[in-house]
Amino acid sequence: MGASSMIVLILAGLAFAGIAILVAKIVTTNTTNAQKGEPYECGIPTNGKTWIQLNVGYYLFALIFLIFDVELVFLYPWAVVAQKVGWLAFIEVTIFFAILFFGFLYAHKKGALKWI
Amino acid sequence: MVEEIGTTQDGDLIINVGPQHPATHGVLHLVITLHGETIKKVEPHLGYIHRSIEKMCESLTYRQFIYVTSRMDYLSSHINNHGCALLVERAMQIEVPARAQVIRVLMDELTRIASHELWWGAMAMDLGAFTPFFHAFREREMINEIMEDTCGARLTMNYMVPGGVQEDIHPDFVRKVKEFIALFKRKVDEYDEMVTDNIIFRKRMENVGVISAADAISYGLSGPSLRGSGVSCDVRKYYPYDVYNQVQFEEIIETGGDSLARYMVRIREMKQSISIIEQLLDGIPDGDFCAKTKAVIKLPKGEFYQRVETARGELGIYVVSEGATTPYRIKFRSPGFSNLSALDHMARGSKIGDLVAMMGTLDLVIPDIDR
Amino acid sequence: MSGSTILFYMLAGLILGSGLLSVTTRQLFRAAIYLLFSLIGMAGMYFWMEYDFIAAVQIVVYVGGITVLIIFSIFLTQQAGELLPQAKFSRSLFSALASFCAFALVMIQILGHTFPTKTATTVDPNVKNIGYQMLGVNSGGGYALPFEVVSMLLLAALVGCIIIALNQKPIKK
Amino acid sequence: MYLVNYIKEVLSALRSLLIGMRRTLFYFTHHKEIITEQYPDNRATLKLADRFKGEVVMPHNENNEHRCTGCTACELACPNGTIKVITKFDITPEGKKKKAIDKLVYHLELCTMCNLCVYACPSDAIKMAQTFEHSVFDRNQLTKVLNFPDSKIMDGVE
Amino acid sequence: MMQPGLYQLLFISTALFFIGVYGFFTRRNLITMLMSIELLLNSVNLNFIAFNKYVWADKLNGLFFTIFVIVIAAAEAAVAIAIIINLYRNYQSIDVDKVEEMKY
Amino acid sequence: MDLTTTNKATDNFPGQIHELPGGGIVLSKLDDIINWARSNSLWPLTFATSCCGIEYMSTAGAKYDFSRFGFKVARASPRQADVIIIAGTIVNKMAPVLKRLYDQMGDPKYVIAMGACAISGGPFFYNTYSVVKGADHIIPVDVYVAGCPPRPEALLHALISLQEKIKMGLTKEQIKAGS
Amino acid sequence: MWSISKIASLVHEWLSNTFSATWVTVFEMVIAGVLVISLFAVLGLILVMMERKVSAWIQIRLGPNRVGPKGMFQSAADTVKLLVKEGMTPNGADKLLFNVAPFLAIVVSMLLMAPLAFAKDFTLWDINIGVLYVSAISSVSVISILMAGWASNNKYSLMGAMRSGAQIVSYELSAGLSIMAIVVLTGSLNFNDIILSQADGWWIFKGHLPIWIAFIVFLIAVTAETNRAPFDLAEAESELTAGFHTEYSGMKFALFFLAEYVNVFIVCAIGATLFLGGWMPFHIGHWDGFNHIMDFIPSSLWFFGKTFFLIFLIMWFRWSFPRLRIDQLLNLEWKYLLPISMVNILLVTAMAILKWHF
Amino acid sequence: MSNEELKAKLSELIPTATFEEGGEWTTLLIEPKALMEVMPLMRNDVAFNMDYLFCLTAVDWKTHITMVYHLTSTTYRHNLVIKSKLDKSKPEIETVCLIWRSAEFLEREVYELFGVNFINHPDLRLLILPDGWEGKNPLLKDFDDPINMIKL
Ligand code: SF4
Ligand code: SF4
Ligand code: SF4
Repeated sequence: MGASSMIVLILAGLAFAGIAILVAKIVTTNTTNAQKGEPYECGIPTNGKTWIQLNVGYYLFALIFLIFDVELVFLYPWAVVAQKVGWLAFIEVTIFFAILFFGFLYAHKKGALKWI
Repeated sequence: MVEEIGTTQDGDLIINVGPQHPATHGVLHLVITLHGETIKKVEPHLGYIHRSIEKMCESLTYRQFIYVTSRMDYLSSHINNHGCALLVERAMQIEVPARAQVIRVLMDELTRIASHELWWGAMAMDLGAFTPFFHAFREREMINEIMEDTCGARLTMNYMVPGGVQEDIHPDFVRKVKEFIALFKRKVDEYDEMVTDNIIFRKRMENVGVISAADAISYGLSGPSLRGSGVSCDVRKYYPYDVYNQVQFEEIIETGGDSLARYMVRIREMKQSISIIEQLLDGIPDGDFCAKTKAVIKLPKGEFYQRVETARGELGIYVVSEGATTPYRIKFRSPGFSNLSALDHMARGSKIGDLVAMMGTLDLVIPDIDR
Repeated sequence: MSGSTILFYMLAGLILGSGLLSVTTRQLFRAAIYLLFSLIGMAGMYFWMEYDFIAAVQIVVYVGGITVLIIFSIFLTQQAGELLPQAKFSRSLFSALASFCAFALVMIQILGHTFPTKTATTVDPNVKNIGYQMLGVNSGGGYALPFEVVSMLLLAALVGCIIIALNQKPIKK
Repeated sequence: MYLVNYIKEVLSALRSLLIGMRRTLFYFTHHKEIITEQYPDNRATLKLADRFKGEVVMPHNENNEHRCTGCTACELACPNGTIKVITKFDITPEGKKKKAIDKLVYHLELCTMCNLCVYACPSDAIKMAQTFEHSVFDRNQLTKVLNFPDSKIMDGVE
Repeated sequence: MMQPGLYQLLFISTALFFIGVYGFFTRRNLITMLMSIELLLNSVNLNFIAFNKYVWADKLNGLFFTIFVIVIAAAEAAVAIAIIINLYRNYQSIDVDKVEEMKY
Repeated sequence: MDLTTTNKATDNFPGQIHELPGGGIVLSKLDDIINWARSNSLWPLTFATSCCGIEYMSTAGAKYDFSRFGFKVARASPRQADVIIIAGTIVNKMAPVLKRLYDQMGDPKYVIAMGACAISGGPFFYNTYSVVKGADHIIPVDVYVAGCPPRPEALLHALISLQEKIKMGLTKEQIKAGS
Repeated sequence: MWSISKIASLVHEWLSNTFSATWVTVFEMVIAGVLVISLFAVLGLILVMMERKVSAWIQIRLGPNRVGPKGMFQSAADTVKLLVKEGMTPNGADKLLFNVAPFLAIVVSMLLMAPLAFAKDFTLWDINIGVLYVSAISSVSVISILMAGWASNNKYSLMGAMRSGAQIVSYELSAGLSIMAIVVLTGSLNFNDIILSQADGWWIFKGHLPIWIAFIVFLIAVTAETNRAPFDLAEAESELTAGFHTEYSGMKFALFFLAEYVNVFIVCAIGATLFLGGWMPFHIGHWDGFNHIMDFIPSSLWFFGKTFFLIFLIMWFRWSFPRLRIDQLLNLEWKYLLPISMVNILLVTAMAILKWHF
Repeated sequence: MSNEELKAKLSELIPTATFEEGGEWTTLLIEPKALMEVMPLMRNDVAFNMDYLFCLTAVDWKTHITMVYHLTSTTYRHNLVIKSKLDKSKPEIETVCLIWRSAEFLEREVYELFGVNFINHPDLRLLILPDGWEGKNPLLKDFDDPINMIKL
């Protein structure tokens, strides 16, 4: 079916979720009360901001992932032809990994991979 | 948009855990200050199950107040009852028949196994493994059945009375306990396979919630939690009651002081309990199961303190009597209360996931803490 | 009008619409989400052009990487729940006018220009060809060296980011 | 050396995981180990322990007679006021007034099944029953009168 | 409606470019400015691909340039966000105006 | 359903499986389907305050296994829970929390008061200063199950009674009124 | 022999004979859409039921057995229940994003269905870059979780979302690398090519140790990526109540739930395709007789059989292990899986170049 | 050390010490003011080494409140009870939570249940009772709560 299947799938997904939620909206009865809409925090009123300032640690993970991910993308075309190209490909990827690995080691040494 | 209370200056987050939270085993409310996911401070808020038992006992007679204690630390209800009964007996100088003494100790140890069993399952569940919980209930149900035969209840027994026990043991008791022991010995190895040796589990327990021996003593820890820090403190050894001085058992001590040590203490304690039961089971002496007591019990004027080793540690019952039928003041020194107070000390600097492991290995029973 | 044309205009609408929303909404987090949709639309456009590989790369890097990074940084800078301040009306008017004029200018230029039409030979932009080109197998030079250089660049970025982000010393006023 | 340790670590970790998985697989495949009792289906065969404390009942014989003298010992023994003995005065055949129970009110919703009342009762008038299906939609239904309507005290019970 | 082709693509990319420019001018928040830059880069990418497809289809150079742009966009975003975070931690704000004030 | 029919071991005891002639389930109206679904998919909230909570766990445990009825494993978030089993004492400090939890549950929601404490304060009815004398002072309770603690079968019985109650059908208005 | 592809082509023929070309496309699209939706729903039902039964048996209990014959209708009851349960939106939430998030989750898992080869010659979209497509699309799912977590205005949700954000992005790397091991061997990103390359044996048998390593890494990584225990940190009950969907209820919650299960199915299908030969029957080298017998089992059965085997494996993990702690989880990825799979890629490349595999 | 030895040693160290008879353990009565002299001694003296405070409570005697400290030593296993009478109208005593950490929570409990004020306590807040608890401290003998408390 080709690329149009993507559209079909997107539409199907939307329709599926949409219909389900719509039906739910129609069928359900609900009551309201003052506390219903408040955030749930183990039955205690929440204290303070919910949209908290998080820690740098989270960002570092995303960052390292981004770098690795970009490099990973390069690998796909390489992987497809690696077997045909032979040892040249092997050498290329070794260099590539060496560079990556250096970055990884650096991040590790700096403690960027520690979750806080 | 929202007020600034919850966040402190440097971006710390204050989060409520409990009172309705799966990890708190009841209704403990912890207010945790987090930095990222690292715990900076844990502040327990109690009282969500404070049932004013101490006040209530002031108006209950010495026969009646025992039943309330099974609702305190309901997982070792026999042992609580035992402590109360012992206190009354000591004060009144009642001689307990040998048979009753043995039965009591047997029941105590069975309760201890059942309690540790539940703790094991619940703790594994807190760590995210659901299966052990169900497996733990298999053995626990067997104990419950045995209990039910004899005491008529599964959890809150009210079986021990001043002077002995309420009823004689069920004729099937010995047979069933033997069956249970045979099964349990096989199954306890499975526990190791499923949980103890599991690498994930180990990693989550090792060096988590470390408390040194000195700190543990200072915080008043007791029971397995204190023994996990390498301090010998078993009431059954140092202040033996009933027939505990006639049986051979080893006091389990681990020196790690971390969650794993506390875990291992409990696992090994179960095996010790089995050995105590085995020693006593075949030689239950004949005789009365309850001494004759007066219908109305009046404790002499004075103060009495009785300690027993529950599954969670040292339970102290402190009674001030004015010579009436009801206690003038009664205080339960509950093991959980002191154990909980060490939580903050243990938790600082570790992750939320560790907090769960710590609470698990401290084996908190909240009604016991709040009373 | 064929399906593919409809698709094209839908994608164009998605790209431009969510791009516009992204720069005008006053909620920071939503801006990121609109940006995300714009980027997804862009990937869709690449798919439409049958540059599958680039489309996938677009999603992997932009959606899976950069947007996540941006979202994390939004969380990090505690801005998420607050509305952004409204830009001064004069400024936004001025910027809008300026951008529009420039846009018109460029468009006139483009429309006035005729580009050379398709060359006879076409290289299918599939992964195999990309791979060969990248390793420089068929076509002389190839892009092997540039890719190594780029990976060095990324490494440098990584190191730099870690240094900057982990620098805890506050600068005195 | 570091590398060897690294590999060893990984392998031992995998091994411990596999052991755990073997255990769970054992239970997955051995349905004999399943211990579930299907409660509502096994109602016919379900036999609880004979000492099980389900609720306090007052047995009556076929003549609708019970053994309760109305001495209120149970009421006094009960730690939480579950039992209320409401007495009345019967006229015995000899014309003497005699204390007897009018109603023995029992609050199942308060009862803690502690057995103290049963032990306190001098004439064995009450005992524990093995019933357990106490669920109701209305809390008032849990307050029960233990003596049957028009029941009498058994002869010979003092 | 017009058959989509090079000109339509160029229209989109130009429009997107100037949306980005508009955002860059009006926003004073560093993160939104960064997002505007991402839009700019994207429009450039679209141009590369469009030209590659419609004009120089015998080579993949446009494609490779796009890849490079994406990579560099990633690196740029990473570094920019690192700087933003650092700024935020020092000044408790990522508003350009405020940060500028505080520098002195 | 009144007490007598529940407690008598009649043939059509609520929870038992009835083999219909066709082997299927005969349902007529939409409401029946909805009530059938609701009653067979009651997800409890993990809410246990004290001793009764242990029996509640036993009921979830392997021997009694209330997931047979579709009660599933408990949900930790009240948003996704259907039934709140008040297992244990409710004290004054806990009361607002319980109310809040109940309020935050999505409709329809049901409440089971398990054990003497939840019904009336039970053992802590007299002479205590901190115990709520019955959870129904705080939130409406659908089913009461007596015992201290009720044994797992009793809780199962309560759940089955609740299923029956749901199957009898609550109109939308009744749900609104919070019955 | 009836196979899915045959039916599909028959339907296509019939439609082409009856209607004009445009309508054929439209009808086919509608049919495909309906099919996918029903597959989606059925998969959800089956997987939930399977999960419950597996967990029950491992936990020495019976599991649902009273709703319908042998408890078959349990998950149907759950679905209807969830459908008629109130789906609320908390007050402080960002209403738009709160409601969009489940849609996004569903659409992502829908899209992931496209390149799967359910049977011989039956793929919705035989995309050339199948493998890359999958890893690209699946990286969008993290956005829906972040969105849900952020929009809920709840601390637990936000923390859960952040956790799973970090977790999913991390594990994407090693999942990608382990997939790449197969790509190196087959030289194609297309799923059908990969399957055809296993006509003389599945990679797991042909590929020696490196493929085994890749397989294990893949399993661990996808378990983590789908947020399943032991990596279910995002919804760790004992820590964060219900994680990022704490505030979700009713159908919106159900959609997340469904998406999670369908994602499990999809990753297992991909695993089955890459390592176990997808719909390719069990073939051994040149034993043509044996291979021929194996061909009699329909290809879709092979596919679903393998996929469900992997799903069982993942469920088995879930009910066997405790959960990792968040920092251990990330350590596992960055200190173990990533280096191992990087080295593994080198091994595989060397092996491929030396033609050591069968 | 046995009870007698303890007693002898104690009277040697604290000449003003008075003892209460009748209990099973040595019971030392001290003035609230003297608490901070005696307690560190008990904890740190090598002969006593009372490092484990296992129970801390109070008793309301209507006329006065008595603080009761139960101490034991994990090395010698001897027990000691220390009592101190507090004024009912203004119960106040020095905290011991810097000596035994377990006292922190126990004292908070006594504070809310008996209203004893612990001087220098780092964090004297309500622990068990609901926030904003009004009225009397519940474990006092004259506590009365007609709303919540139903007398049998
Ligand atoms: S069993 Fe206990 S609580 Fe129940 S009525 Fe008898 S004495 Fe009272
Ligand atoms: S039941 Fe027994 S104790 Fe109670 S009033 Fe009757 S005779 Fe007396
Ligand atoms: S009813 Fe009994 S068992 Fe249940 S919580 Fe109350 S005291 Fe505990």
